[in-house]
Amino acid sequence: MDFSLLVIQGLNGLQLGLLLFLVASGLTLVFGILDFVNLAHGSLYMLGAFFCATLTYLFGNFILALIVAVPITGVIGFLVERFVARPLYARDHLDHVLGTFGLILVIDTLTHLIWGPEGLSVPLPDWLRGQITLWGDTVVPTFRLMIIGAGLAAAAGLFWMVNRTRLGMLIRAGASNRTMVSALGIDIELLFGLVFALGAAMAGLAGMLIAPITEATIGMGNGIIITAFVVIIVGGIGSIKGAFIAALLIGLIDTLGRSFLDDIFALFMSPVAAENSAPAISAMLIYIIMALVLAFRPQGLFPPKVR
Amino acid sequence: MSAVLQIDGLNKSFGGIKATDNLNLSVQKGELHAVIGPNGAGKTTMISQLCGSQRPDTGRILYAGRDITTLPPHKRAHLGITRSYQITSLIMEMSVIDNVALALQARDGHSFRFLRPARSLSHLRDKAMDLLGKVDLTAKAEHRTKALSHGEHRRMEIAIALASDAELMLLDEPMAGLGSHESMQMVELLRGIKGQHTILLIEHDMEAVFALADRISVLVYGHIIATGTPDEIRGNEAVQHAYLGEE
Amino acid sequence: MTTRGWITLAVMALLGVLPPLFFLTGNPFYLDLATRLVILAIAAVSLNLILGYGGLVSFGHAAFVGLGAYAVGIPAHHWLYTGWGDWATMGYVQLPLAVLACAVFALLTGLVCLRTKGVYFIMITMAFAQMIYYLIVSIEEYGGDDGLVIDTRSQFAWIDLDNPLQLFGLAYVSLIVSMVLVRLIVNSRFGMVLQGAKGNPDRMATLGFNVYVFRLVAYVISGAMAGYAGALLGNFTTFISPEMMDWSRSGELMFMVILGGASTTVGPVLGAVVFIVLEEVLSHFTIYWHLPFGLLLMAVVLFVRGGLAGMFGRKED
Amino acid sequence: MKRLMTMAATASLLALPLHAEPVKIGFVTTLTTGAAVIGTDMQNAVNLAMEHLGGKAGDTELEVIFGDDQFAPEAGKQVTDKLVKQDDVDFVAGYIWSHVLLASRKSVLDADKILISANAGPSQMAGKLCDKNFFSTSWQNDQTPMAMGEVLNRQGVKSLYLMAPNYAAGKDMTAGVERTFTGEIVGKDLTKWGADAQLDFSAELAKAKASGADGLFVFYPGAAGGAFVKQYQQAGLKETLPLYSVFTVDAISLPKLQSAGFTDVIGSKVTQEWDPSLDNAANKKFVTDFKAKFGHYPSYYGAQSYDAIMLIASAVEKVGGDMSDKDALRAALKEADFESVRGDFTFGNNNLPVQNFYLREVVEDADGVWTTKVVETVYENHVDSFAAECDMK
Repeated sequence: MDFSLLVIQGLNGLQLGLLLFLVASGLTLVFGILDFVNLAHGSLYMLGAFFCATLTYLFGNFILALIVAVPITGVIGFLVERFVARPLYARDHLDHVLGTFGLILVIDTLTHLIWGPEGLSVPLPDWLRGQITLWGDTVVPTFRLMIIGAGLAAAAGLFWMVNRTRLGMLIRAGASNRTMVSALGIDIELLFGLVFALGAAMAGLAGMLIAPITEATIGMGNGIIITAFVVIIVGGIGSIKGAFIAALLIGLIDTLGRSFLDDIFALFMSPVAAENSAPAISAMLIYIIMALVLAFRPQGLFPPKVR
Repeated sequence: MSAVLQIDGLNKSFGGIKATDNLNLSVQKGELHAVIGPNGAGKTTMISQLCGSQRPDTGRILYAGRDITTLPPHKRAHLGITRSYQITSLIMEMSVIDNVALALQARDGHSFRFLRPARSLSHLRDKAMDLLGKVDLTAKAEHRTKALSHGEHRRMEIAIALASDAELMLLDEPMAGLGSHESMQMVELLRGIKGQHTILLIEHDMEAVFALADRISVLVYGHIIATGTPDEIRGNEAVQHAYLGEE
Repeated sequence: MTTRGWITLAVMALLGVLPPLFFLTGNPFYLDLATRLVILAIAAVSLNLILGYGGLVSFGHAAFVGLGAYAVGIPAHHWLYTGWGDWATMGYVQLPLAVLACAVFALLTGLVCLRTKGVYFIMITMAFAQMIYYLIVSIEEYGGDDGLVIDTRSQFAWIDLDNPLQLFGLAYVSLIVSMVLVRLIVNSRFGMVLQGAKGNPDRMATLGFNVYVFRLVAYVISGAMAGYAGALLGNFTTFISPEMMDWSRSGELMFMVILGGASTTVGPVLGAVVFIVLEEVLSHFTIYWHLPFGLLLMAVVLFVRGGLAGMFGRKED
Repeated sequence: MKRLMTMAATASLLALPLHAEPVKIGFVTTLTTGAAVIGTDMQNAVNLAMEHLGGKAGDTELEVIFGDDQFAPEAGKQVTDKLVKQDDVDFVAGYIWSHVLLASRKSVLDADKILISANAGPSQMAGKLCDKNFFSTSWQNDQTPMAMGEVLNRQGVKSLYLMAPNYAAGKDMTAGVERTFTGEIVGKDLTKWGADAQLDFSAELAKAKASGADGLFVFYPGAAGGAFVKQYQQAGLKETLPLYSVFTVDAISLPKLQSAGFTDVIGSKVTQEWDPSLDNAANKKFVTDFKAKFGHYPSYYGAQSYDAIMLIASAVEKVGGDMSDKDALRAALKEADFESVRGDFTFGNNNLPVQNFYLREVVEDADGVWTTKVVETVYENHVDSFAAECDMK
């Protein structure tokens, strides 16, 4: 393996990690503050992609569509909080899992009914279609760099909001102590709704960023949601910092595993067996990591300070 | 007299707040030793460390001469330590008698039995009924625990503590939230079992404490400031200043 | 007898009588449907032991079912292709193998999983299920992603599993045995501790019970039972794919238990009946059947507390 | 008396075709999940075939019952069981996916029904697991990539990187190109497939580029095809790593690629056994009517499904709607006496077609719609490599 390939795979891993972070950040906020397990968070990721695709065709401009679609996804998140999540807050996690499992089926089928089974592709403006040369023959697609840039910007914005603003202060306080926030006389229901909407918007943004690469497809959220759960469990529920570090870690491990594991396996097994087992083993890696983390730190890498 | 429980230099902090601060205490065999102190003095934290659900940062806990500082709760129970909870901590979904029978079952040590119905075991059921009789709950034996009143829950706690037939009973505010009549019932109940077990009683109700206790320790900010007979404590200036004065 | 008791009896009687009738009146497909239903009900009953009575929300139960099925498929595969002896197709070998493999898997994963609590437990059980999923996918020999066709059903001297009626009979009797077994276990001294630990683990610890060990034993029993159900499922479908272990399958099993009523004897069976019948009926009318199905699932969670069995009479067990 | 009975018997024999039950065809394909886009195309083609037949094979009514495999082998097997046992169909046709077909195979054949693949062609079922009741109107998986390997040899490609999904057909496809390609295979990636298939190929594309291969061979059917081609273009690999694909750039992915403006795909070359531009009467009718009815070009999935229905109709007509004599029915099927959209249609010993494979190129048609046209014939009357392993004559 040469250095240039390693750098490119590192960037690919970073891109995947940032997308995972966008999905996981909302999940971990909702989980940490509202103590709500939202399996349907992936459906918001998918809806973001479909909204963005439709709007791109409508406006003829991907960036404009993105800017409009993010708040729309937020509103959908707000509605999901109001009508599905809120009645379930008082219940246990099991009811959350089942209720939102039902919601996944509903949203997936509605998407099928509205947009058809074939999915939507998202055309990119010309300036995003090309490639950028880093050095020599090391080139990366422009759009993937944009994903990295947008992902980093969103992460920075989220960190700024959580650490520097009043809303963020409340969110942090809520993550460690719910009763305290309500004791402060804050409209806790509105705060919860906003947190949910924020999480939905972040997940939607992730869906919008990936759609020009993979298309908006039905069920695209169901694969990423499980990985996002792994991220927040490894990172520690409720911890944005933990989610960020775990997302990058898992993005890199997944990508590097897919890239280099078959070569490594080929060292001690037949090339055919290595080709066949490497993809599955690299898919297994993230679960192995999660099990290891939980075995030694049952509350994740960065557990919230007080619960 | 020998010390059943010996606590040496116990410390426990939560994020900068010292809940237990160099705590030393010794409880003699057979005595009813009460610990009093203002709210937030660290009484419940102390009990949690004694029964093993929390670990001290530093310090030692000796039970019957043996170091139990790092032992898990169920092992301490096997050695003869039991506790009641300040906030009622029963198994609400189960019936009253099932709660007590479980405590008896814990003591008789045959719990990996998979097929024979537990409720048909007369040695457990009869003994449980006896204990419920002691706390005046016979009539409610088959009721679901959830359906009982607060006072009845407190009495169940005592029945369960008795069921484990422990050498050392840690009672965490058994009078909490009781009306005056119920409190009197509880005092009588405790007076009846006093002497049969070593009891470490944590209680707010001063009347009850001074009526029951052989010795009293005063806990302030995680630290014992005085230990003595009820009369000694009544006359202790530091106690009056730090604690009784505030009342 | 309580209302619940009558319902249990009625459900089991209908389940025992109707499917053979369907078969004899020329509707063999409905017997198949019932066989699948009964087998999944066994898995749901086993999940109920830890989820309902033990309060342990396992999100990876489908892994046991899948493993159990592979315990039938793998020996049968070797018998056909790599010349293993006839013993490899014997039911007396395959079924105990399924139970044993799942018990061992439950023991090993339970040791780790049960260290965690709440949602961490939900997720780590799912993680182990996913690991097994990908492990099977990676084994080319057993079909990987494509799955494994089971060419020969388990061989028994006294019963022919190729006969759909006899296969149903075995599944049905197994279901009854598993229900009785779980009922005995939860009412035993062991079961009292398990239920006590669900209600108040701290209290159980101060009473002197090592809650961890009790839960681990329950987890192993439950996994082994699910493995048995898996072995039956393999025999029924004569095909096994990693898809059977997907997390959504675990979710379906959970749904059955909750829909029917957790910590009741008949709940999981009732849940399996409603689930399978609804799936069949709705998918008959429209390919968009997931929509009403999902709405129903949400409605059950939001409005029907205690599941269907909870609607009839007080919880008595 | 005896005469009367004979007369009655004759009368009932004559009456039989008129009152006979309709012949039922179960058609299993993917109608939900993202892959439903393929299933819908097949469903449309089947409905068109039924329309062209007037719902009848000779005097016998035909009835088609569709089943959804949900893109999963287990679900596919279940729906097949239902068609066989409950609906009591006489034929089960369809099957996009090799693993679904392999899982469902036993259910149909054990019941002594006829199984017809309209797409999937796993190697096992062409060879060792061939069956007198199994027919195919598509191909064996290896054949199309073999043709591609041949093309690569002719074009002087020296080294090749392979990518395909990790399932039965993916493995067959890579095996197929390796069978005929004489250059060096410098790398191979099998990616996760199924309902939550891997669709971001960044890591694999980077590896492929770093391998320094002369060309990239891929197989990504359905929605994954469009996603792959886009990322290929975004990565700017057209000059350094030319793309050679099978079952990836087709009538399913082209409309979406066109709407998203991926012009790089124009001129790319693929191999296939059928093309909308094939010059025969049946094909002209099929393509014209399909376009008129559904507004876009049919895919080969549709063409093969159309052929499957036409094949069934020809056999049903030959046996006069009598499904009880299986030997006669099988013989009638084997004759394949129908107007195929591929022109002449003959079966080999393993009941798979012996047919031509063409090199086709992506072009813009007169209306500005992206489609394909035949460039050359790579194989004539090609017999698949597993036919020899089949015991049937």
